[in-house]
Amino acid sequence: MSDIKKFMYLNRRAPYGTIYAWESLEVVLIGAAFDQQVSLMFMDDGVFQLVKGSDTSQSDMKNFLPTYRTLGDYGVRHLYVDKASLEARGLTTDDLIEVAWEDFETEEEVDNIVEAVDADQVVQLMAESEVVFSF
Amino acid sequence: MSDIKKFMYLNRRAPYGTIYAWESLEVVLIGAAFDQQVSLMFMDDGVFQLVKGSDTSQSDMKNFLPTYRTLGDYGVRHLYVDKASLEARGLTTDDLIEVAWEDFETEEEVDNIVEAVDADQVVQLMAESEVVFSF
Amino acid sequence: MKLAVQVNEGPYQHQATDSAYHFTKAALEKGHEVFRVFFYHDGVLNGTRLTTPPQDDRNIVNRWVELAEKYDLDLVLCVAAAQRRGLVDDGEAQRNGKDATNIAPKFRISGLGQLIEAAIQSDRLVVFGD
Amino acid sequence: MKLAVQVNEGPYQHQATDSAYHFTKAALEKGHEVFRVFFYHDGVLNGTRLTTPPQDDRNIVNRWVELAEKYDLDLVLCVAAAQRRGLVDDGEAQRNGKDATNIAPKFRISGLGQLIEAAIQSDRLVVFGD
Amino acid sequence: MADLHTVNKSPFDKNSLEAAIKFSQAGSSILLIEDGVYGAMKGTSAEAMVKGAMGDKKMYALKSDLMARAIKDDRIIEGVTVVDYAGFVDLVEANDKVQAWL
Amino acid sequence: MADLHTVNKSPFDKNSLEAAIKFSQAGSSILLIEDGVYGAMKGTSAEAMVKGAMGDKKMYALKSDLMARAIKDDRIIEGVTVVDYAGFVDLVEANDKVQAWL
Repeated sequence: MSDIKKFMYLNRRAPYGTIYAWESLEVVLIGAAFDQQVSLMFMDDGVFQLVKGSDTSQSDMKNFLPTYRTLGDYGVRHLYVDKASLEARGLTTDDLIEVAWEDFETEEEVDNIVEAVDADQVVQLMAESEVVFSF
Repeated sequence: MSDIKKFMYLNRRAPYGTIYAWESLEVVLIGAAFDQQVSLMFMDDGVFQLVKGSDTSQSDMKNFLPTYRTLGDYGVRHLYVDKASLEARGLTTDDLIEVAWEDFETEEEVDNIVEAVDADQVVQLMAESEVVFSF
Repeated sequence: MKLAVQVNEGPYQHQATDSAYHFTKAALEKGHEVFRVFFYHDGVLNGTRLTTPPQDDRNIVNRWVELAEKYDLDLVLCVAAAQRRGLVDDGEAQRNGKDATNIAPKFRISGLGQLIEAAIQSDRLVVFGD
Repeated sequence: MKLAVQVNEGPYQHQATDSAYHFTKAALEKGHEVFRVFFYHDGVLNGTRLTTPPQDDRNIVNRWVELAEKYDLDLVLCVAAAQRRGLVDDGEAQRNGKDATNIAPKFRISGLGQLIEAAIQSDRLVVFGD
Repeated sequence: MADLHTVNKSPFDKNSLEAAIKFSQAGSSILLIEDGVYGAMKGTSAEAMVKGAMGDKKMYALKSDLMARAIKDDRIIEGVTVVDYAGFVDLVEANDKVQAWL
Repeated sequence: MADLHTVNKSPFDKNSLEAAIKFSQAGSSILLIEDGVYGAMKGTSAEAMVKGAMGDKKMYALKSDLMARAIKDDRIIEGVTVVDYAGFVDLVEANDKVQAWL
């Protein structure tokens, strides 16, 4: 058995109302040290985690939106967003942050690894994953 | 200001999956010592709290259904159940426990203080309450 | 106006305790009286002195303690909820044979009657939860 | 089969920890290996020795301890989650200047890497939460 | 007689806002806090319900929670009043009681 | 390749069961636990969805959680298989991975 597994982090909750979004992100950051093949899936209220322009200055809570932007540097290859979840919330990918990715060895670059996917793709992507972390 | 207030306990969650139903019941029992005018409202998954026939023998959890049956002895005057919530769950009042009530001073008796109410009645009953405890 | 505040969730996991804190603070700053803050369910976990949140995050327990010191707030943890969840003061430690306590200063452990009393004595009960 | 189990909620408030316990126990009784039970978020509250549940209720913490004793289970509390919520062992008490500990026997506090490692080393990860 | 109803759940996650609207009297005030503020957003599948409620109820949303969730002024449904915690306290005082829809 | 999807939420409270059905492959198994077992009840507003899913997916429900919630055998949708915790473990083993819909 190879030690490289396909990890998927499944995010279905809004940020701030509960801590799951933030503590899920912490797993992803720590997980980077383990060199797995990592993608994140955002659906239902989880899509709100990626909306641009969060300002916690009057909430006394840590704003962790900037941390998502660094995920490309932590070995995350894909941030998938469920299209239907975006639409129900009146959002488009223009409302979401962009996350850049670069392979430091091959110098391959991708401007934005945030991608909206339809239901069939979600099914396929989940089925292909070997471990799903749910928060 | 009178010290007798109209209390309503609002129960909207299923039993066992979370502790709210049980800890809400504990407030009602303790509250009996304070001689307020008390009613309970069950709606959404809260209506499941009153369904007959709960058996926790294989769950290692305390079965607190019998405690609801004693509420009449704790000064609770009404257990209201939202009709639409029952219907969505395929339930009728026949599926629910009965709770008897007796006034020890006047010997007035009521066989069953569990009553299904429609939306207009719920609005009215809530509006008439002076304190609402939400769990 | 005299207020009673009920908190049903623990620190960090849900925002309920943040909302309760900011609401209570705003009420006090406006000159209202807060008769009691009652911590029920996981809410009792607000009363532990053993948390060490990250340096760049808020310290939820200490915020309550400081508010209580400034305004002489009554912060009450429900005893039954505290026993289930391991919140212990000196009296509880003695009664239940525990070798340590973890309650923060300014908090006290008492019965559910304190919630009912607060609801009766106050003009408004405001509940924060999940 | 080698299993990793993740528990996201504390005792009593949510049934998640009951489900995790009964599942883990059943797996062990069937002869499967449980590589690790990892407690995250409020799940770390399963590891306090200070609870005193009602006499007629289950003792969630002790159940874990007994299962760990019987099967030499590895029960790990996430350190960051534990710090936020006031779960403390001797090392944490010393590092963070706390005057008491509350961790139960058989539990240990460690980093999130232990969850990733468990997911890599095990055939299945099973998550229980709210 | 008028009451204040607080809603702290996203309308896409749970029916708390729907229930608050259904079971509150005409003249009531509904305050959206925490994840509840998503109910104040324009263009969502919940917008029609919220607009409908504003026929006979007043709708409020908490400023700091809107800001944390990146809901700018131009995305808030017209007629929803934005308040801070001091405004929350005033609403509690102005109404006869407070009912939380958790 | 087949997966086990666990659902622990009431279908009347949250969309977890709906999402598990929507996003699981044909041939998957869905196990209802905790408040999720309400999804196994006959005659509810969720019944049609569950029956529809059983066209190409297998549906299971945990016995002890059904019992605690007073869902007797005659109220369980036909085709739903009742399992105990040992059966839960077997399902985990029989499938390639487990995905929790919380």
